[in-house]
Amino acid sequence: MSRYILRRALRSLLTVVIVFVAVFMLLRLMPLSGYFPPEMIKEADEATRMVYLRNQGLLDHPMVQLGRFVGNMFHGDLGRSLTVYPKVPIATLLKEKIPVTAAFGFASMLIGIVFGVGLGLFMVRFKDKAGDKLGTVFILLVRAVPSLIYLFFIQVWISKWFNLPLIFYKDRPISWILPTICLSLSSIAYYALWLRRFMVDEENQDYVKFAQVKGLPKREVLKRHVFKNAAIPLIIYIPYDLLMIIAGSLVIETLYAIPGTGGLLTTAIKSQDNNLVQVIVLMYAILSVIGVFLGDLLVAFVDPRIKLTEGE
Amino acid sequence: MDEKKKMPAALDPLKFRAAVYDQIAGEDVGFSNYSYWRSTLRTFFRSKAVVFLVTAVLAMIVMSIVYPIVSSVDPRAVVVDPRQWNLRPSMDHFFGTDSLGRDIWARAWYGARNSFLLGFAIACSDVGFGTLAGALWGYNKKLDPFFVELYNIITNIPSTVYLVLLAYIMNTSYLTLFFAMASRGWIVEARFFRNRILSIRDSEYNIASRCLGTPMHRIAFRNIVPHIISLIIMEAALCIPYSIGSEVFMGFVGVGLPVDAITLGNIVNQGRQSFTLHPYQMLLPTAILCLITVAFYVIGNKFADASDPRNHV
Amino acid sequence: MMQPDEELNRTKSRSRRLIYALSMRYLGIALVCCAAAGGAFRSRMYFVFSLCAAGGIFLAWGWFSYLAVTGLKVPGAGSLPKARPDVPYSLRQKKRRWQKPAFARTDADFEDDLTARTHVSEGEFDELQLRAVRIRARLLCSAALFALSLIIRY
Amino acid sequence: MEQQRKQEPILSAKDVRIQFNLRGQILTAVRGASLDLYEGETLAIVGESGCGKSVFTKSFIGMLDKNGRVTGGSIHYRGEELTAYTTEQEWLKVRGKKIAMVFQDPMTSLNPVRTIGEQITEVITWHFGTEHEKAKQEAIEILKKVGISDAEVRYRQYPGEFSGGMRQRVVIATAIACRPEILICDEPTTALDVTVQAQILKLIKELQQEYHMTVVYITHDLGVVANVADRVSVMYAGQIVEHGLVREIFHEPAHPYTKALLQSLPQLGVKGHELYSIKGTPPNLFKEIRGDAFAPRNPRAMEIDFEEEPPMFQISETHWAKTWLLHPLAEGYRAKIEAEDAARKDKIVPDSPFDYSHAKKLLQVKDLSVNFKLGAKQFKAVDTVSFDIYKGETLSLVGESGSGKTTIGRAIMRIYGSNVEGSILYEGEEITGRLSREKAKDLHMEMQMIFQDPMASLNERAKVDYIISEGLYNYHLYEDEKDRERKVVAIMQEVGLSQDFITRFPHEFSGGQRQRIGIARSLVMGPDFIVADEPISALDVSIRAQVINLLNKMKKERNLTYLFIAHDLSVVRFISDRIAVIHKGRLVELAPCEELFAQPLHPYTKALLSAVPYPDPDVERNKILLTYDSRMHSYETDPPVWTEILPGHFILANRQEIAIYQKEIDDAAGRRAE
Repeated sequence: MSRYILRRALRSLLTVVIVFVAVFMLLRLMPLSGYFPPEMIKEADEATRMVYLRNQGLLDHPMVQLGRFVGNMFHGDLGRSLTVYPKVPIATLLKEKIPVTAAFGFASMLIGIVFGVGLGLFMVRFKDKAGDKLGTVFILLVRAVPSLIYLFFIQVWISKWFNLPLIFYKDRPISWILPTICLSLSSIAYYALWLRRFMVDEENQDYVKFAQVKGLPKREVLKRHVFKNAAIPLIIYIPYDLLMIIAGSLVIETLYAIPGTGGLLTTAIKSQDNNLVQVIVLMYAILSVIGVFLGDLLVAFVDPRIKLTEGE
Repeated sequence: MDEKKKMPAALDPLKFRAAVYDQIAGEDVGFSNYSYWRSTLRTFFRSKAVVFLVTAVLAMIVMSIVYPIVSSVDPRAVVVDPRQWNLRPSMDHFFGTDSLGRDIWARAWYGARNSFLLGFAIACSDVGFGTLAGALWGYNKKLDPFFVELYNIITNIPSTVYLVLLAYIMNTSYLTLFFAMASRGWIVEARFFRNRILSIRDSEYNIASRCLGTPMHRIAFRNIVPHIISLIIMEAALCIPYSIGSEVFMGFVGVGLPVDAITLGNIVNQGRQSFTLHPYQMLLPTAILCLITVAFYVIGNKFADASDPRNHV
Repeated sequence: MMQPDEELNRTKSRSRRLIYALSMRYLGIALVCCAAAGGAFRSRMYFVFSLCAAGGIFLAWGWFSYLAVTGLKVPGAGSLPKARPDVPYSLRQKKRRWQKPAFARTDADFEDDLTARTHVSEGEFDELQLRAVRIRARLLCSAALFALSLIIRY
Repeated sequence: MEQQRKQEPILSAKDVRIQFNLRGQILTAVRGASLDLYEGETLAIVGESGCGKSVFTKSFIGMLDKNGRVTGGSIHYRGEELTAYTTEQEWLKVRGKKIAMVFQDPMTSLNPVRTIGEQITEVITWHFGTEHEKAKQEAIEILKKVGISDAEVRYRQYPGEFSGGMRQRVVIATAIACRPEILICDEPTTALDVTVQAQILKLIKELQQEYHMTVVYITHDLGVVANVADRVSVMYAGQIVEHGLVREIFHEPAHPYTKALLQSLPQLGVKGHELYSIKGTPPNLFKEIRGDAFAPRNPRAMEIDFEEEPPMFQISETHWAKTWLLHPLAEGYRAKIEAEDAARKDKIVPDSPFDYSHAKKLLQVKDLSVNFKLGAKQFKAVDTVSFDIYKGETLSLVGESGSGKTTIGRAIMRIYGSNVEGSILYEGEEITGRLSREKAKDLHMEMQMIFQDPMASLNERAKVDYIISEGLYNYHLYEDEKDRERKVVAIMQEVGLSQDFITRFPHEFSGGQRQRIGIARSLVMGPDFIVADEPISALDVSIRAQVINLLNKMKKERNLTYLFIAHDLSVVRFISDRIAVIHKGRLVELAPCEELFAQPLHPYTKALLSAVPYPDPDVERNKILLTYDSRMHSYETDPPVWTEILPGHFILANRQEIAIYQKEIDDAAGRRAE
């Protein structure tokens, strides 16, 4: 079993490297104008710009630049932001912002799983009755309606009913509640919908009928057998979801003015700060790959079938 | 099947006796007498389109040779005074002037000459090497595996790879362009001629000649050469438009000849940049370019039909 | 009847030829795009950079199709839509083909005994072999692109 | 098959006219042909090349060339009017699904750059939408059914890697893969050997039973028609001139063209006498044809035939013919003609056989073998063959393609220089190996060759004048230009070509005329010995008779000796004095003509005789098809020897087999004695 995991880990490491290289090479195609600090942009003549680029090493061969970037990375130096936070080393920038977004993300995911699964079970339990219909309406609302609209209403009304602060303050935890709830709405809807559909499909599987024939009541069968099988695909998805948290949600972070990494990428692109864009894009790419592979590894633990069919 | 009612009314019973039988009427095949080359040309020039195209092409070739010698206009001369730039076509500048004041009419003909030269060179190299290699390949079986392997290696590389790489590795000049385009064509040409030569060599009329004791040189000139010549002309006629076409494509992709070289490709590409403001700068050279390529293409195909004796009706 | 090992190395040699053909085809397309990009910005540097980018893309593409073959399901990556089969060759009405210049001709234009030795069609391989061939072709093409980007000076 | 008259025909074509415009001129390939096709029957359409039979059937599935279109008449198929179809989509409902077609040249329906497996699977997935894997299994199944060995491996090969017969089987596989209701076979076996042809005809018959298809055969070989057809339609110059049941057409032909076709068959000819041959060539379809199209070529046509086009007369319930002879007014004339024919038939007595007692040996071949190098391995085309040819006889060499018969002919003509072993004596002198220029010149004047394919045996780019006198040019056998021209004109007169053809090109002549030019070319040097390499197999039935008569006339007038190479035993019977059968490079049997037919000994000869289609339905229907498998001999221990088992009857057998044959001969002799 450990040999299998080792091989899987190695392969995911190799995938991370390959994605890193591919994305880095693509980023070399960014327009050159994005490499100049604000004061350089005004100077028109071509010569000085070229000289600047040359000694920045941006004209070297992409492979050389890749080597240099990796070298610096190991020393913790991810380069400096040019226009968004002039001269600020990107590493420190990230150290500040990531924990904030992570905290929110983690909280909303927990709520999402607990309430999502609960809602899903509730809807399956009262299939085609009032409860189920209510749940479907909620899911429909959250998934179909663009998030900006219902988040805006939440911010205006709910904050008035429970007089919760509109803006996020680092020190007052009371102001964290509203953004977390907004963030968790979409994951609740996702988990509920997915679980309901899976449970409904599984219901008419043979092993469920067989269990009922054995005399177990329907509720018991649903809980013990069907839910356990539903867990596997769910688990695959969680690590991927977990890592997407760091990407943060652009909408909520702008609405509640949370200094997270949500809007960082878009502002970087708008103000043409290539260094910053480069690091963020690389981060997203690596995180998504790790997410997929973590899910893959988790499955190995949970799904008995994988253990038997050793390797691919 | 009730054919009965279609019976003609009054049938003259006299008709039902033996008619005089003349052997020749049955034998008559109804064709006349032409030499091979005369009937090929006759069928070739029968269609009016071909006549028009051939005259147009000849006129352009003559013009592109004569004009550079005769005319005093220097196609590279950049006019300093901006009023001369982007002039509309007028009496003294038939095609007007481009963004640097150079006369497009002159440039078009210099360009046509260079493009023709390039096209002929590539056609000759392809058809020339192709025939030689094809003959070698066709005549002795031992070379077969070698040529097949060579064919596989060369033809699997798309021609764009040749063009782009050679243009970037060696700096772009007429030679690199020629080598890029000619390096691939000859082996396919060789396979084409190999098939034809093989089918001629094993055909029964060739063996009949050997049975009659015909010496080798007469077999070559009477049995093989007449077949090969019409093929060579056809292949050459088709090669030229294609080479000019790829030169334009190379220019478009940016790996073509250096900007100052005057070829139809470069002129068209330069015209393309200021197309919105001065469409004529691109349209007129393109018209010439299209006329040349289309003409040669149609000529090549029509000649292929004309040289096939079955069409000499 | 061909012995198994003789048949095995026949498929191996033919798949090697198909890998070569496919990678060259990919290379052709990649080069045209890079050249167009280079041409658009009038700079050879941009051409070299886009060569590297293309190399990266093919590397990732080849690697992920390898992972897909070995059973990794990437959430959200749906499978390619199945191409609608067109009319079988034997039922098509054969058009009169215009003569093409020799070097524009492909194997389809030559109906001679060499076709079996100069052409490898994808129908020869079953699904798994074909995917393996495509993976190797993409990785080969990516290696070629990186190599080219090193050769070309700017 | 007779009982389904009452049923409605599934496909009926009425007065169909098809026209092509070739470079401005209108060619009417089909001038009002009509045809009815009944469920489950086999219809054969017989006619010479150029009579429009394949164009007519191609219009059933919309596969006419681009410049051809149906300009008149109607084709009803299952209530649908096919002539109204214009778009490809409409045709694709019928083409392949309901009506499938097998073409003569398999290469037109097989894509050279895709494996044959792919091409069958694509038809199956296209029609039935089966997914790829299952369709692949089905394709391999069908390949096995059409008799292709080790189908799994062949599945991945290309059409180019298949032999003619195998390629035709693949095409049949693609055709039946769509389970069509009607299968049209356009000369499916013309390019194949006799034994392979017999197998393919048997295969199609089996498939017809299994898939209960209706099959339409298009062929010019009356033997094949007798073998397969229930009903026959005879087509001439774009019209169906006669149609009826197969026995009616073969035993009571009504139309003069059908009678002429049957009479000109060498199989039915009487040795030594001139075959009836249809003079002239099929009419030029560019011009409008008045009256009966066959009239100009029919010596006994009536004047009415030149003026009015005859309607279709009914002879019996199923037998119709389009000729004025059936008109009541022509009663007397018809009786007179039939009486003449009957009289002519029984007054002919067969010629006396060639008397070998004091004939002189012209050519002796001893242990001749020819081997070629195909890449690395040696390939022995001819393996220790020895036989003699006497002056003035016609020895036929019969075998399938690839059996080495042509190689022997060309080895005698000294075309294969280095790779020939063994000795060939011409009038006692050795002619293999190097010869002095003088000796070579004499040999070229003594020995000449005639070729098979009239289209390929003449140089397209040279005039008839140069072609015929090429031999004269080589050895300057003429005093001056005038004398050369005189010689050429004389020889053309002799082979029946008019003088003003001298300045024309080969493509201006028909198949028969081109073959006569080839003969003139070889005779102009005044040779004594002629190697005729399958001179008639590429010709139409009526033209064949002309060439055979010409060869016989030349033999009598110039006292020639022939080595006649052919692959069709029945045709050769009429011409040859002795027949040698060859298989895979080895002579297996050599005997006087009638003795070989009466008492074939070697199993391969028996198989060959059984496979040859004989143009008579009664004979064909109760003939059992023997197949020969060379592995049945055990030659490792007891090698075969070329022995003379009876005077003049040689056979290749080892001691054990000779004993068997000896017993066979004694039993036959015993039976004859009772």
